[in-house]
Amino acid sequence: MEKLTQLFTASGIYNITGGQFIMILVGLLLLFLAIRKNFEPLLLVPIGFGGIMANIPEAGLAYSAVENAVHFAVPDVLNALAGALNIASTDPHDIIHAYHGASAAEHTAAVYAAQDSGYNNGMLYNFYTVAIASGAAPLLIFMGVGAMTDFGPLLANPKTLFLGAAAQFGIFATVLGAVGLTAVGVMDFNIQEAAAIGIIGGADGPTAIYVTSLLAPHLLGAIAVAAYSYMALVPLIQPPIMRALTTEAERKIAMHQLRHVGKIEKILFPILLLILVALLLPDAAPLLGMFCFGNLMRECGVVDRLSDTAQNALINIVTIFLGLSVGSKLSADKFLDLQTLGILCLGIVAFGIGTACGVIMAKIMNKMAGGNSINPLIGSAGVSAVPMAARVSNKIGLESNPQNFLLMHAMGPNVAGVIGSAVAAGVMIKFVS
Amino acid sequence: MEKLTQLFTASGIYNITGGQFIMILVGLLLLFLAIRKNFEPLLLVPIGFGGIMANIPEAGLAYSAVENAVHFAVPDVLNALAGALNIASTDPHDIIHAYHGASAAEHTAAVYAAQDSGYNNGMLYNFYTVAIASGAAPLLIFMGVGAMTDFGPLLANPKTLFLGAAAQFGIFATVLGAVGLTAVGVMDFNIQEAAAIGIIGGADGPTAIYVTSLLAPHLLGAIAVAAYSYMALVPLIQPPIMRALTTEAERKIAMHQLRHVGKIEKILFPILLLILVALLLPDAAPLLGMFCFGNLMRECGVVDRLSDTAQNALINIVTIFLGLSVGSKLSADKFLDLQTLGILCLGIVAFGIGTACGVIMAKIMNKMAGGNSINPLIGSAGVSAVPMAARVSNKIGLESNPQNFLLMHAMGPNVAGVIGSAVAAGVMIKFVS
Amino acid sequence: MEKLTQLFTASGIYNITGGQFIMILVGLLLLFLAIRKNFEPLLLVPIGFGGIMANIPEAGLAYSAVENAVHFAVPDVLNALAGALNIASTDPHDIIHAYHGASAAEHTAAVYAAQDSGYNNGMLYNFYTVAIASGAAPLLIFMGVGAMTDFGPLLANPKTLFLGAAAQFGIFATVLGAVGLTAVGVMDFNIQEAAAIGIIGGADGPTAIYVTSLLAPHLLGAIAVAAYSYMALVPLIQPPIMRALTTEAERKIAMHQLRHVGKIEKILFPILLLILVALLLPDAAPLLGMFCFGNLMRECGVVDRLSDTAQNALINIVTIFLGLSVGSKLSADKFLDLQTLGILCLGIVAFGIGTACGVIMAKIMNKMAGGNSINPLIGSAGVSAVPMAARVSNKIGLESNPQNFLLMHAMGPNVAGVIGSAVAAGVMIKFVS
Amino acid sequence: MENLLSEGLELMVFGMGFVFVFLTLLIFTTAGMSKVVSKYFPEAPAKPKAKKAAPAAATASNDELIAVMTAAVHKYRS
Amino acid sequence: MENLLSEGLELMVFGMGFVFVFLTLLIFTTAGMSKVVSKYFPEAPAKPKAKKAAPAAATASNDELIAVMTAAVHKYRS
Amino acid sequence: MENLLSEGLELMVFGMGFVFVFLTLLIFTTAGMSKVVSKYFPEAPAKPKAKKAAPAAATASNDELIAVMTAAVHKYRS
Ligand code: NA
Ligand code: NA
Ligand code: NA
Repeated sequence: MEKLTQLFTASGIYNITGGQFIMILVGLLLLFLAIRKNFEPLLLVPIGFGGIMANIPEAGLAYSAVENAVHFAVPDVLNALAGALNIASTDPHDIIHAYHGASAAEHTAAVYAAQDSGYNNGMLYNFYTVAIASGAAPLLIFMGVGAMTDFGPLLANPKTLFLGAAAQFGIFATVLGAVGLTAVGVMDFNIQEAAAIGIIGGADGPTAIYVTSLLAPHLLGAIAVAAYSYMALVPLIQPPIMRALTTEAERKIAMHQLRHVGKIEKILFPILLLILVALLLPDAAPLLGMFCFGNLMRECGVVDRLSDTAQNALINIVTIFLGLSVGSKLSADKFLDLQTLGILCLGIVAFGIGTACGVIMAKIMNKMAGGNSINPLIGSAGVSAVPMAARVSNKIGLESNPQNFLLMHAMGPNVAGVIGSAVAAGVMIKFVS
Repeated sequence: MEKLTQLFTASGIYNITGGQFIMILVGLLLLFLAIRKNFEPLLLVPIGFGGIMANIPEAGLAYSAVENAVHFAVPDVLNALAGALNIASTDPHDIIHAYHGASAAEHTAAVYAAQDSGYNNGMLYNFYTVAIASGAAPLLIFMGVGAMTDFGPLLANPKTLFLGAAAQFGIFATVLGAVGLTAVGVMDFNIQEAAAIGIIGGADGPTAIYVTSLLAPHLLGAIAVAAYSYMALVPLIQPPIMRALTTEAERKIAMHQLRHVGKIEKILFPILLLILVALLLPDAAPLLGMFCFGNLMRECGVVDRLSDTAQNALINIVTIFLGLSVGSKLSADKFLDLQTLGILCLGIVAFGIGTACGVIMAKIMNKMAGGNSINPLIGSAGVSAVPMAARVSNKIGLESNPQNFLLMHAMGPNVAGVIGSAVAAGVMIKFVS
Repeated sequence: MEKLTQLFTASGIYNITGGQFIMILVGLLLLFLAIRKNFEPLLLVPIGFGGIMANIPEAGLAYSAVENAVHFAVPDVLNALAGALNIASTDPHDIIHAYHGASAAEHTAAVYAAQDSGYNNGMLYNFYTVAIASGAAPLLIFMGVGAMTDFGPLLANPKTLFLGAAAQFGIFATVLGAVGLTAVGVMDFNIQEAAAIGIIGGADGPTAIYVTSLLAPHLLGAIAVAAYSYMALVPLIQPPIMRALTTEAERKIAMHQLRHVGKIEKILFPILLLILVALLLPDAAPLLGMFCFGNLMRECGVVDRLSDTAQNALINIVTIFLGLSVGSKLSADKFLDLQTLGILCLGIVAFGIGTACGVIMAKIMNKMAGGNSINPLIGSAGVSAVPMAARVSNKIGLESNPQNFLLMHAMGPNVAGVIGSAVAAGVMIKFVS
Repeated sequence: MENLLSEGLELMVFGMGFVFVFLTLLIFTTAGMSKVVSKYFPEAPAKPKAKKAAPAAATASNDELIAVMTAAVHKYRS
Repeated sequence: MENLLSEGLELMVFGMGFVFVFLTLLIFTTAGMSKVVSKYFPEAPAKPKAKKAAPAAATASNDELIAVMTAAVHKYRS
Repeated sequence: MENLLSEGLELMVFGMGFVFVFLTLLIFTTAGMSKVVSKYFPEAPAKPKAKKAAPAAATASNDELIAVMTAAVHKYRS
């Protein structure tokens, strides 16, 4: 009989909190959006599923050994933890607070105390440590993305890099928005958090995760979910902005066919980009270095088996772990917060501003080039969100002129946007970390 | 000349113990069974080979740095280890004993002392730490198995879940057997060890390894070898039991063709199962969570590249490391023991009882359904051992009625058995860990 | 304005050292050789790229947290590090020196001090730790190579193992050369370094990396680059030596077709080799064990999916990380050294001596066999460098006798060379580590 | 010893009990789900065959497909 | 608060400035590189097509190839 | 220095010696194993040819396939 009670008091039904219930629904919503609405399913299926697992009551899959030890609040264990962390209070909240601010030695002591009492890291916490806290997973994804990227359209028309630059304004405007909301007292973000939120506007998943894991890891769940959701919503978010900022005549502009780009140029480009990064912004070196490495493997033509692996087995394996790890940050106590709401609002603003700036820059470039050679619709592709944003440019262009294929022209700013937001990420890591 | 002596006294011939010699023969036997007799070769080839490597004299591949340091028994090193572990004795046995019972801080101190003296973890020990001690490998295999599993037959006839439940009786009866043997003084198992032995009856390799690594890691070698060997022996173990418990008339029963199961049902099933686990048995969440995740990736249809990787590259890589890691537990001092003999005996009893209970439950269900709609032969498939057990049901069915194809009908209880033993595993982890 | 200065003083242009500049050029040279000249591109592309990344000023990608902390030389941090390492001086050089000689506990204390001050391991440093310092990457590559190796030609003519033995003389002669140069005062190598340099003559990349990571990790960059470069240069290095040591008549010798080798022999060979290693040289067990394991997976025919993964996804993933990790050892302060020049010179001497000894041994064997049955050209293949060296034997053979196909005959000594250098590696690890 | 035996017995009773309760609940929820799905989201019956062809075609983009096919034809013709 | 706002503003100015400077430099170096390459290392124009066919055939094993092609035929026939 | 040189020399003598001893033993065990295998477990010689026949049959059906595919490619290209 005692065992029956034990089983029941340890069950999810008995222990589930309102927050966990809501977060399980959020996880189900993400799965629905991914599976039925095709919202970036490669990431949102693992994130949504990981989010549900993170909120299974009492399982503690998303918690460290110390957090799990504190959760069960056995007095002896709390005493041991308080001793390890050099605090007098044995209140669970105080211990968690001290744990998060602990020195490396105190942190280790607390982990030892928890392990000696029989508590272990949850599975998702381990995945997070290996995949994201180490920085490895977003960098490996970036390597794979590099191996999948064709810089041909960009090399054929390097001026489109300006569009990739302009669209990053969304990032910095959002940072300003976040600190502004804090200044007027609506929200409470510090500069690191503001910078991490801004990067949503970069429309680039791995960059957002990498920057957030460095600057504001506690916001990772909300920022990653916002970044991937809005990337999936690009076909809904961008068109009204694009139509509002362009005239029918501009949308009709047909662009010249791009010149053929040779193999040698494609091989030299990632090396050139790496050297420029090395000389100007070392803080962007991990992100852009791995991106260039992937691209060089693709283009050099002598390591095809490595390039294939980077584009397939390796990126798939890393994506599974990355998604589950991000999901681990959807535990109720970390996600259900006014900040999350603020992040979701600011994120979509960032996307909008980025899109608008890209289009406006394209209009300016078109004016300067005589007014009839650059279709401003390709500007919106500068936010990245490869290749969705380029397809949107193409689609809106076709609506105005059924003979006008903008896809390849929009791929230039599209990949430029990836470089642009990685550079912006480097600047932010440099200044606010 | 001195170097020659040094070379000889460090050679395997000079140092091999009787136990190592026997274990190398055991490793060769496992390779023979795997390669010639096709006994679960994917696991038994790496396990057998790892077992041989673990018993290479003086190489210490399966030992930790501390164990290797103790093995060479240099007095200064023993002193340092005794100091690190806070014991007075410098007897190697005492040090190893203290090491296994050490607190996390003492453990680290001992590792530091060993490293400072130039000793390192063996290769297989490192593989074990990363693959099994972390819990990762069995969970990833379970994810891959989930991605390979078609729940269609189960969904078409959910009642067969009862068969998967009944067959788990083998697990618990074996636990009782193990404690019974201990009570009468034949063996000496504690409740954790008994539970780990029982799980052999689950006929599910990754579940057995996961539970054993949590409850009784020192028995891992014997339990994993028993689990995979008996799974391979299913075509020999099950038929006599099945024939003994059924009448010719029962074996002739033809079953109706299963209804078609839609995509939506297949997508919802893993989600439903996860939520039920979350609400009722959080301790089964890692195992069944990863299983459901793999299955959702398979069925949702939008992440085929992740599902392919989970079923191929990832599960293959993990299998290699899992097998070698299990092999590391076949070192003579850990395997050659009366307990191993007890485990092998109890394991086959567990299989037999599970099979019998599955068949009996199927007979009861058939009686309750009118006596002519459920062929009791599909009950034996409830032990899992996917898909071997289902094939055995089909084969015995064909013997009695050449027109009767039971394979798809047996797949339902077969995959139900996987769920059933994972649930049983959760209960055991909850109660005895 | 202050931020602008900050950005500039942190940029690569402002901080680049002459050494870093040269090393970036070296990295570009390696990329050029790999991509245009096809020098072992699978390794030299990642090594070259990793080398460039390792030399990005201020990024510290190849440095540990402690090295990064010392680099920025903040007085408080230096104080903390000196305290952790129990030294009085806070001079950066002294701290780094103490760090490299620290006990495990001091090492951890220094890492904690660096982390508490906000410094982290560079990305490439982490890759190095996981891939090479753990020993895993070269062993996994060796497993993959084993899975790609066909021992058929060797089994058809086991005598060719003598050629694989003779060619290892290059290794030991080079060790002698290195200590000789030290004795006369030209260079300064200790016995560990000399042994690691000698292994270049083994013409086997993973063996060289494995041995060097154990005996002289600070030389890893130079040794790996030398090993892979010279392996790529085999078609230039070997022919003149082969021609000088053989007569036209000898080069014309046609060899009998090799007998067919059965499946059972191929399965038993890796097991036999493993047992011989176990009995005679446990120190070669990790290398040859993994090699035999890969080969057994290939030949046994029942684990093809594991063998495929070992030959493709897994070896490719490991190669990427291995290459980048080796590249991390190309940082200017570790590579630009008189020692590197010495290593490059000794390495090519090692190749030459190995080739010569192989050919001479083949001549002797031919004489003893009657003078007309063994073409001495196959002796040079004994250095390994699979399959390049065998192709060179074939090519030179065809020049003298257009009907004479030596390729399969040279594959025997070629794979024998792999075994031979692994055995030599084991002896060196035994005696000098 | 007594204690160990009773522990084992208890584990058996509660373990098997729980396994049956859990799987029974799973039967009911699964059956319920299937009923709801077949009622509110019935599947078009003809699709499956058409579907099988589609994914293979969908994964390879058209351009790639043409390249592969052309290559194949070349290979087997030559 | 003041301070936070000015930090944000500063980040915006320097961030966007740097992004533009960096990408402008990239435009110039890329354009320069392309010019040098097309002048000193012009490409033979006919090659690429022939090359593309070969690797595609080699990488796809026959079985896969047949599967893909059959699917393609189905798709384009229906 | 003396010492280092003699260490190197010793390493050479024992190293080469051991390599030769090891590989000589390997030659004998391998040769012995091959003899035992060919005596007690001789391989059926006819098999490999039968295996090779299968793909030939497959290629035959391939021809038909190619005809269909070529048509498809033509259709899609035009
Ligand atoms: Na972007
Ligand atoms: Na089972
Ligand atoms: Na060699």
